[in-house]
Amino acid sequence: MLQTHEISPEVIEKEKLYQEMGLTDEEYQSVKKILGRQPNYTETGIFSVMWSEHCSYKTSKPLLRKFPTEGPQVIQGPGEGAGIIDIGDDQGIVFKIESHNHPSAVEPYQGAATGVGGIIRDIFSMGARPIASLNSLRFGPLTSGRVKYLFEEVVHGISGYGNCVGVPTVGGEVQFDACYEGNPLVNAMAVGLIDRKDIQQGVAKGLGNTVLYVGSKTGRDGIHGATFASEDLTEDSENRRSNVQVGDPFMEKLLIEACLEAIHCDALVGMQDMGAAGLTSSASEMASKAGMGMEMNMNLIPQREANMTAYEMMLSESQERMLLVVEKGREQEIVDIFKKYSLEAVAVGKVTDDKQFRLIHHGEVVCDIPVDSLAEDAPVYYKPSKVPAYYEAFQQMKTYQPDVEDVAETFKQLLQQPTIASKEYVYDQYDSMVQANTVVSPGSDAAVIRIRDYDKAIAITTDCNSRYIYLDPETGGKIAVAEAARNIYASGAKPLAITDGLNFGNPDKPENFWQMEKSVEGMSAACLALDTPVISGNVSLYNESQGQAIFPTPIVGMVGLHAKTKDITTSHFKAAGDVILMIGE
Amino acid sequence: MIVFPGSNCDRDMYHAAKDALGEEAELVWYQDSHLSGYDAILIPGGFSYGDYLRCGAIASTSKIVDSLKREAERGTPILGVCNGFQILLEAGLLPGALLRNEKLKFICHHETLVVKNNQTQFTSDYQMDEEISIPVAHGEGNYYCDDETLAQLKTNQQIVFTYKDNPNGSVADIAGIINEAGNVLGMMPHPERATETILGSMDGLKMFTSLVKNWRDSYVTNA
Amino acid sequence: MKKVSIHITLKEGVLDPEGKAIEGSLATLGYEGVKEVRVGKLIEMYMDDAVDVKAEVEAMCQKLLANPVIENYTYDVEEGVVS
Amino acid sequence: MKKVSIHITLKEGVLDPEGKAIEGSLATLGYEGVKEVRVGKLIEMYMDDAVDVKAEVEAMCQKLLANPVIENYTYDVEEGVVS
Ligand SMILES: Nc1ncnc2c1ncn2[C@@H]1O[C@H](COP(=O)(O)OP(=O)(O)O)[C@@H](O)[C@H]1O
Repeated sequence: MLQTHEISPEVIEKEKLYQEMGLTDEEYQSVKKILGRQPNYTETGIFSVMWSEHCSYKTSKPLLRKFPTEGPQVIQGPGEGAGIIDIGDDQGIVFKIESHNHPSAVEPYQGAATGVGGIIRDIFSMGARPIASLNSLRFGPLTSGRVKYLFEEVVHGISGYGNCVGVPTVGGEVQFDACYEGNPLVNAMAVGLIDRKDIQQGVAKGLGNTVLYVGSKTGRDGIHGATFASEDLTEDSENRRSNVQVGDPFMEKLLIEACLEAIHCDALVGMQDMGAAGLTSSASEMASKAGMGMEMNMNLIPQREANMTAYEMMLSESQERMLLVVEKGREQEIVDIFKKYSLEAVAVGKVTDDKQFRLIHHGEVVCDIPVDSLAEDAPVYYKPSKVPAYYEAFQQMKTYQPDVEDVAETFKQLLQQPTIASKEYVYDQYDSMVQANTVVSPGSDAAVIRIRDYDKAIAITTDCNSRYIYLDPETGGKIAVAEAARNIYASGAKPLAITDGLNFGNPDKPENFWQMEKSVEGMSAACLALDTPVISGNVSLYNESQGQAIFPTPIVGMVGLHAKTKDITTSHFKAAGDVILMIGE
Repeated sequence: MIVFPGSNCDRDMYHAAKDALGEEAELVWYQDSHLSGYDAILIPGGFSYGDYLRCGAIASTSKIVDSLKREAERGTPILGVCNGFQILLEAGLLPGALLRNEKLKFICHHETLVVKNNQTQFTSDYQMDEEISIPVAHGEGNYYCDDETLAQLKTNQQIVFTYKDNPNGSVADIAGIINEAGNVLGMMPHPERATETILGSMDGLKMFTSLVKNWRDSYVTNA
Repeated sequence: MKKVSIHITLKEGVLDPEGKAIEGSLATLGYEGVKEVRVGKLIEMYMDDAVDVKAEVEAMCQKLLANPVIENYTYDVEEGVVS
Repeated sequence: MKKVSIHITLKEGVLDPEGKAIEGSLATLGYEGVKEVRVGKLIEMYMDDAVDVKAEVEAMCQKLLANPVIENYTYDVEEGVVS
């Protein structure tokens, strides 16, 4: 039996192996208390991913609470896969941003591609048809060969995936700065259109209902705890093997169509994508949200590789997978929908009422955890914060007034800066027009997508000038939101709400935490002033290389509404002789 | 309109026919192998089978392509756009092949096309040598054929559209060709994305109006 | 099992921009002695021993794996492989 | 001249969606005995006889031709070829 090779609960505790999985001593002790015993290997892995920053927001939660999240335009605020705003006519716009920084630094093409795939799944798992993507990218200076490679491959990956799934990539931003040299940022935002009646929830309701697994098979992708795996890793197998996640946009396209067909079948109870922490987070969150439990048989999980352990399956980050809960006895109706698209929907478990998260592998119980403890009992940390010395020094400086002698020359030099120069190289590689709704393509201020069959449109933008935020996080945070709003207004739309992608360094350093705190405060103030609540977002911490943090980079993705398509405006000059006005201070 | 797994311009094509043109249209899933009874067959763009192996290759082996070939034989007008063009080539309904764009990058923007043959049932509403603005969006649109085939295409006036500024390296600037019988047209640019003013160009609409007009002339007027 | 490796290459006369780009990058990296880089595909698969490999592989290449307008193919078979 | 053929394949465990799609299509076409289709790249090039082929090819693969994070490579050399 495979499980017998696994490291025993006693050894995990004695040798503190949980630390290598990411749990602190205190966290391990709380796990022991919750279970009333030592967690086994699989359980330790499950707690460590669910209590990671990525899934639990244990460090950022106290900050996120500061964001305004309500307003009459908000249909769904933070808490589900993505947020939803009201655009009238019983329609909603679903959107969210997500980072894929570290995967992109290792394998830029696949890292960026799977980032796009992941955020698009967040959108259609809500029941919405994805109608646009954007991306916000940060790299080191293009003078380095490695940076050039990263830049080209990230763009190539976004285009490879986005074009193939048929979602137009309509906007984004790229900034180059030395602080990103070792740690590029790749944030992707996706936007969907939904009829309010179609809104899905990721819930596992109804005792005895069936849990269906759909999409790609589970491989060992993205499992970093491989050092513990039961098999002996020789150097040779290390060489032959890779844990990098590879995206399959064709599979995703089939999933989009099949899932959007499945939501019209009332046998479907709940649906969620397997994002970070894959099967673990989707299954446990669905059960916890419904106030139920779940039992899954790991032998039934579709597997790409031989001899996978429960630990590996639960922690795998294989892409293009969905988890569905379906009314007992009506599985076939859903299975048939997926079959049409040559996709297999496999029953892997059932909803229980004991609020336990239970996994069976080879007839043995390999995990038995109170499900709420995974989703809700994660610790919350209030990190110390401290004003950085650089900031205090800056406050002492006199305002600098540049002395420009040759305005034309300076202007040309500015335009040559990669950060300022045209980004046509990037967006020409994106299919920005598929779906035939793109009214304003990349190159203007905000992208504009018309809503077919109605005389209305939405405007979308992503913005963040991280230099401003570094210099003064609070003011910089306000500027980021205000800039996004100006872009929306400049396209003729009224701003409705934002999603935020918070990219920072190590929060354990009080100076970094201070930057987070202040920028969130600044953003919140601007959101309140502009009536653009935060409806979704993502946090990416530990963006550092060689101990040096990136500039704080909280990206704002904003959506606005054109009540009439005649209001749509573009930023280019239209005709010789037109009057140019400058407004503002 | 035939929908293959991975087609993604199917709805765009559908709306162009239905909304912009005002005709009846139907999406036909590739597993429904019946194609008879339609007045024209459109094959939309996208990434059938993820463009794996070669664009259009896997789709071209599906059963529905057998009925497509029968319809081509019978003279039914068939228009393949982008991936649809790739499928027609792979199925042998048009001569030549498509290679990766010369600069190896996907390109997406409006291109100026020149109408090189306005005597076809797809292009009769255009003027000869008319310049039209139609979006391209492809990574493998670099048309290739050997010299002999090219000579034939020229002799038979099978080159229907050329690029004014060749964006992808296509032989003889070819953007679209028609078969010898004149009922199967394939092109890389997307006329269905240029059928409404709000989308920036109406220049693609005439392909659809030509098609309808010619169909009416031959079937309704003469009947 | 038999392991079949199919090599698909572009015909002579068909331009290979990817090969050219690689050749250019190699030259930039200082590999000057490299010429005529061409990029093709390698398709590997396992087949049951019972299958008539030659007939099947030829047919698969003709029907699907290679496009005779632009590509040639060759293949090797390794017998007695444990997949 | 020497002719070098470099085979670049995906590492074990890396998902190969293209191989999977081809396998599915072959099955639909009736080739049922085919398993584990994987797609790689074949890069062919000619090199001057003077060059230390082994050292150069290794270096080129590491630096440019293969992505060691997800790919493996092997190569054969044919000597005395007239390009
Ligand atoms: N910076 C943030 N601001 C507001 N909401 C956030 C932020 N980060 C995450 N959220 C919200 O927390 C919830 C969980 O986020 P996440 O775990 O990233 O979602 P999922 O795993 O479903 O993709 C989501 O509703 C998300 O919108």
